[in-house]
Amino acid sequence: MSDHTADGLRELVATFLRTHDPRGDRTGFLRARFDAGLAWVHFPPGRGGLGAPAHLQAVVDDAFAEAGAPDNRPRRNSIGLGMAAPTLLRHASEAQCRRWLRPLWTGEEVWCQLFSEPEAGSDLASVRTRAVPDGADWVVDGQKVWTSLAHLARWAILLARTDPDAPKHHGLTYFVCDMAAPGVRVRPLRQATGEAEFNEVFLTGVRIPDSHRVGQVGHGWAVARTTLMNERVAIGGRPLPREGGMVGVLARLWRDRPDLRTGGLHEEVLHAWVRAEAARLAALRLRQLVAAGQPGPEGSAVKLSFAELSQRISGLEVELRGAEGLRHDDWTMRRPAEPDLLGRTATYRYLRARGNSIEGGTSEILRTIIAERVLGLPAEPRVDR
Amino acid sequence: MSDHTADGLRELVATFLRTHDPRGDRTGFLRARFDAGLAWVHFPPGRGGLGAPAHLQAVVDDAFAEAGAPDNRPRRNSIGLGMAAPTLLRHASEAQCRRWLRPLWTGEEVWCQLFSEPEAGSDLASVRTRAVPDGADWVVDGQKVWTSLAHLARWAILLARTDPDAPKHHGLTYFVCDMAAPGVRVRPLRQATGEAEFNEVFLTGVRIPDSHRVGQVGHGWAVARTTLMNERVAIGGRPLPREGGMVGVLARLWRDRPDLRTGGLHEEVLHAWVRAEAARLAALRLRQLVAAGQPGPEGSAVKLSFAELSQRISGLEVELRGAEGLRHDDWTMRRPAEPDLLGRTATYRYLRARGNSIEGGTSEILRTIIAERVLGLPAEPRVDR
Amino acid sequence: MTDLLYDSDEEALRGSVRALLAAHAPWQRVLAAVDTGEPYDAALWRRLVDQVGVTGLAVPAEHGGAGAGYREVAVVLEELGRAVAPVPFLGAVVATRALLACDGSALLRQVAAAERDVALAVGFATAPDAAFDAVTVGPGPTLCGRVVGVADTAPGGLLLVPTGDGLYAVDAAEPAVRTTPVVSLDATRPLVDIDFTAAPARRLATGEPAATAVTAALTAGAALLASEQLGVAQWCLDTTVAYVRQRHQFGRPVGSFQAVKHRLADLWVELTEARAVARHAADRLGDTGTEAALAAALAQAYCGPVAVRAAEVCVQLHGGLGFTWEHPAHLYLKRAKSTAIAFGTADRHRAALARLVDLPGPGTVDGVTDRCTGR
Amino acid sequence: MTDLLYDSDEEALRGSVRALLAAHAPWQRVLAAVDTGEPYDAALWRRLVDQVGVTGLAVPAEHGGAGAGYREVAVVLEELGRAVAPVPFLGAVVATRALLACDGSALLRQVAAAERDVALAVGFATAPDAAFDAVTVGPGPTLCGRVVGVADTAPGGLLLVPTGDGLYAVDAAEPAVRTTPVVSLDATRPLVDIDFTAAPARRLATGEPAATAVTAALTAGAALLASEQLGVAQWCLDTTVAYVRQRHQFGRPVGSFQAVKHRLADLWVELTEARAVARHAADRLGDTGTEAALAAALAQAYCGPVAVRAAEVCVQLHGGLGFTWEHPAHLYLKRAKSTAIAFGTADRHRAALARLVDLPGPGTVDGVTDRCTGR
Repeated sequence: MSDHTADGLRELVATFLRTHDPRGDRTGFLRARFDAGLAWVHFPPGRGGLGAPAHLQAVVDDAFAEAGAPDNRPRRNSIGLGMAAPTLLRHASEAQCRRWLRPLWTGEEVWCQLFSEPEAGSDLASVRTRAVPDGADWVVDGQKVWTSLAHLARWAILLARTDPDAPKHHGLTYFVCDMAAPGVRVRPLRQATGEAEFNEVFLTGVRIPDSHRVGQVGHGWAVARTTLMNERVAIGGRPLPREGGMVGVLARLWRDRPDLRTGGLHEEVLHAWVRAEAARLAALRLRQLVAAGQPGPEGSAVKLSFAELSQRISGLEVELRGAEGLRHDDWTMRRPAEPDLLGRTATYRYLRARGNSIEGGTSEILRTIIAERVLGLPAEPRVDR
Repeated sequence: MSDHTADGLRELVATFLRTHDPRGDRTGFLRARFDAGLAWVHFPPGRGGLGAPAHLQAVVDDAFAEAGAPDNRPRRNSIGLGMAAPTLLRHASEAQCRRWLRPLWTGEEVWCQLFSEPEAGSDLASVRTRAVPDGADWVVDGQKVWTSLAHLARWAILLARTDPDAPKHHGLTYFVCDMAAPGVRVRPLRQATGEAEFNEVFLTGVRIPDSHRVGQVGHGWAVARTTLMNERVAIGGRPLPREGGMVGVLARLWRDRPDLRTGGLHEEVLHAWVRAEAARLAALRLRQLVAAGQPGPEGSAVKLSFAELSQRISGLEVELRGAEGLRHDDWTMRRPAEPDLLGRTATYRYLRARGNSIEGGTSEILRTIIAERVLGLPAEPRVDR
Repeated sequence: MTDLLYDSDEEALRGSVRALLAAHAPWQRVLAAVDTGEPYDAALWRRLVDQVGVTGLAVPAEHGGAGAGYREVAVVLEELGRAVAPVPFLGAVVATRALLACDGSALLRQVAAAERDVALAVGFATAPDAAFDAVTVGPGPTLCGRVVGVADTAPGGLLLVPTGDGLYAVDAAEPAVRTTPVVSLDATRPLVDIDFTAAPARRLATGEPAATAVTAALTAGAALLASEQLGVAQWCLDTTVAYVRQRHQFGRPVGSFQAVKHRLADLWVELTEARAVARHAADRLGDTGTEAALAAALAQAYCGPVAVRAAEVCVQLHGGLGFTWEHPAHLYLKRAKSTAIAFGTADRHRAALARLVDLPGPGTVDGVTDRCTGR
Repeated sequence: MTDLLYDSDEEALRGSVRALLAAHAPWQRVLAAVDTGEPYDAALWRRLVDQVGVTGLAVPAEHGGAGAGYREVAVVLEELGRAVAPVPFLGAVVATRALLACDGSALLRQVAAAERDVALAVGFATAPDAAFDAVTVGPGPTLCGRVVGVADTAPGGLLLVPTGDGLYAVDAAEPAVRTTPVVSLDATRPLVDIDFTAAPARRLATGEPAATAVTAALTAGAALLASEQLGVAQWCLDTTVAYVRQRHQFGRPVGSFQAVKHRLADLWVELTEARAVARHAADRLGDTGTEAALAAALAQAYCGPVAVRAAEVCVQLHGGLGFTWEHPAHLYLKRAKSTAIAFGTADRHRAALARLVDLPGPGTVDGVTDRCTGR
């Protein structure tokens, strides 16, 4: 199919742009782009895509960006785009996809994720939130935590226990929860940085129609694995240029401030630079593998290294700043949609980076996954099944 | 008891020296010193000691050294003095102690240890060497490994399985094996350094009289724990002065060879120096605790740090030497009684140091012991009892 | 020989400080104070002064102190670190050390009796080998200049101000002294910037004696801070051990997972060494000569990073909980990271050690070329 | 953009080299050769030359080579590292790179066809930015001097000798060339010291072109060595994983213990990055300008330490077995540690990076004082 080449796609975008003004109504433009299959080209036709290879998305995005077209503010709806959408695509019904995918992609409806619970932690399958059938509805009670975007979200993907007597991985069901429904209470969760990116969500007698169930009853863990797999894949953004991430902040500071330099910190800066550049090349190689249709497990390595590097580099920056490193900008509680890693002080970066090895799968869990799934090492003796 | 003060002991030594010529017959002198209770003063009277506090041993050793008296060549019989003797003292019969302790201490009889087996590794309690009763004897068959001094030793402490049907920690018995007995074959075990400090020992139908059994049948693990505990206690030698160990070799090289210095290696040398000095002070604090009658678990920390530091420092020395670090002295097989850590090349130190985190309990086993016995963390689920 | 243990008096002192802090400075109270913007706990400070006499501990009896010593001060700091207690004790000890070195007898008596708070007006990040040119001396004498990031100042307290030509005492209440609060990384230890605009001052010492007094004070700060860091690290280890023993995941206590156990075992080893290093530094402060400087540099080269690692492990092994504002782990993380800069970063102290133990850096970049020719 | 993957030709090349090494250079044979004191395997080298054509891989077709490139050379080196194969390939590649840069056309053809072995007569530890003054040029020209620790020389081979004023070719068989074997840490890569006593030489280049040729050769060595290191590290990881899967302790596979799993996971992450770095370095060797130098410096700053760690982990997780002479782990440990020095240690390459990416060190020791005054 000729559409499935870079040139074919560029041509499709050009055709689309001839009949749709990129400077006109934002929502209308995005809806039309979705309907034309130019939203996520690897999705099937009718669901915002063309069934094209995923790596060609960049071609389409570039062409739209060149034309000055509006984007769908992807960072404001990262859970929806990165995790909910691929899960819906794989497990939801036709009607569900029709209802949810378009406003999700256009950004009209923001999504959040109700998986984590205070007691569950890394052991996600041990969720205690209950969903009990009641007529055509389910009634949900429980508490979720670490929910980013909950205060902005219209919908949530929700994992709840529907059979408390089944083995822990088999009693779960996957739902889409209306965040505007009665009984949903969102409370900001303040973190070490002083701000509250995340929320606690209390669910009290929340009614979810059975039509909002995704996948079969009791198959929630399988559906959730699709979500989690997508969480762990390093997606989004372009390949970073050299010094593109936090190491760039450090390198520029080093260049701009000869007064801060010492021989000892010089070595640490160089070590950090080397590790960051190695991690960047590994991420680039991962992209090349994906683009060549040979996706490998290197995404786990990328996430592990990112967490370690962001922590090490920000910690080093605080020390390099010396007296300035003792000063913070502001402890008052804020409600950012996403962390402002490059805009605030080094101390903010340092504190926020501590979360990188916890959120989206702790570094410990990632190492175990690598050891078992990549290296084929045997699982530990399990006592919980 | 007035003997049990430093002054009292100095007086005892002085009295002893008036009737025993320190320049005379070496063996005779050492035997007499043993009989006078001045061998290991914390052993009971009649077994080479006086029942005095252990930390006063240094006073006695100093006094003999000042007088130019011969020592018992402790490094040549480290297993006997450090591990066999305390075990015999605690678990052996009166007759056994009478037979073995004096020639052990005087160095007339060297001892070795037959615990490790190729299959057992860190899991010492899983030894397979069998001892089967036959009249007043036991007949022993099996293979032991990592036996230092086996080629020089007259006696061995031996752990063997006497009940293959009992749970693994309960089927073991502890013996003293005559290394000159028929059926004992010693084969050098060459190691990465090219030399053979250790041996494999093959036991084929070796007869051990029941009178050489230490402790009850089936209680071998409890007896062996005394041996292992003593292995892990950092004994011997005087407190190190600053730069007393391998770090001193590195520091002197750095001072003597300005041509080798780089900024990067400077930082690594300083890091190593700091860590070595911290470890030295921790070892010193451990001694002070022991001397104050408050022995703590810090010995495990000392062994862990020693292994890590000796590896790191020797590795750094090889790099610092650069082109010289590519050169070794000799790969021919030697049979040293102990490693020559300070006399040979940096490459030798580097290779030999790899063994420090394996021999006498791997660093992994030590960390687990610290976590469970010092920090009180729960054991892992066990599948082998 | 250096004595690295705690004697019974020291253990008794630890007991009373710990009891006082447990009763009056639980972490919930410390955290609440952070949110009010009034981080220092004046009532707690008063109790420590009145009931334990902390300000006089290292002041000789002839100057009205308890004549104990820095080993005891270090024990108090271990406990204050363990509680991230918001009191200006460390600053008081440092300033008092400067007074001791330059014969401020009358002032000393006031300070020992805690009639006046006192602080050394230098940035908290200042290392013992720093130079001082931020404040200049005018006629009067009066002082002009700006010192930023000063810890442990009190509104009506006394400021000891090092300048290029001497050490001066200034009353912080003077109108010519303006104090501006800083948003500090460690909110339990507030910092201020201080502007002197022709502030009337009293000269305490000049030339070499002044420089010696300031160096001695900062050396004491670096040496003793190690005990605070040890206390911080010990709390982090203890709290994490307790948490992973009771927290279950995958049907097991988290503390039964080997990777968790080994990480905590490694941390315990580091703490074992940090304790020896910190005790050594406190013990050597009585010495003259380079031994005190060497022990202090070692202490900050070693103990600062240990405290930071301990706090980072504490946050990590508490999972999401350790990242919340409601859990005290972040207070310890911020305290640890701040102290890693206070009195000079570890790399700076390693550089000091290089001078003290004769391990010089490469002379020139070209000096290293030879080794690569294989000659 | 840099291509970090392996194409199908490269995978095919890997397959044939691996098969050849599996058949003719199992580790038992390598270890046995070490004990004979004849470490290089001439028969194996002949097979690689004849069957795979390794010496011509990076030589353009017009000079009689295969005209492949350094990406292919890197793949061969991965496999040679994986087998700790005792053949002088790396040295040949490096010397050939020097010939390519200074128009040694006739020599190139001989070398590409493997009619002559060739080596660059510099110490194996020599970094790309080194200076050369060990050998001086006399009339004739003739060479005098001593070069120590040279790798990959062959008895009848050609030596390319950098001197202060140019690059010279000398026949190693000349009586005025004396070659003394060295006991090398890595016995699978013998080193020699070479004395030139008025050895007749042929000038290949002088001045800037000579310096450029030698730098290009050493840069290629540093860049390509990373692939050998990657191969060493990969063997260590694979072998250790296989071992801990089958070795049981405490009734469980050792590989089921979490601390073991996490250590190997970390090592796998490092290898994932080392592979990208090594591919990048091989890919950039075609560039002119600083990109090749930068990629080579990065490669040695990163991959050398990874290989050493991999070998150290391999020894450790094999327990006592990994420490014995009879197990091949020590061959890899010695290879890894030696390569961490070859073409310059990691710290030296970090210093090179500092220049290449503009991250200069502190100008003077005093230049850093200011930060500690808090200003």
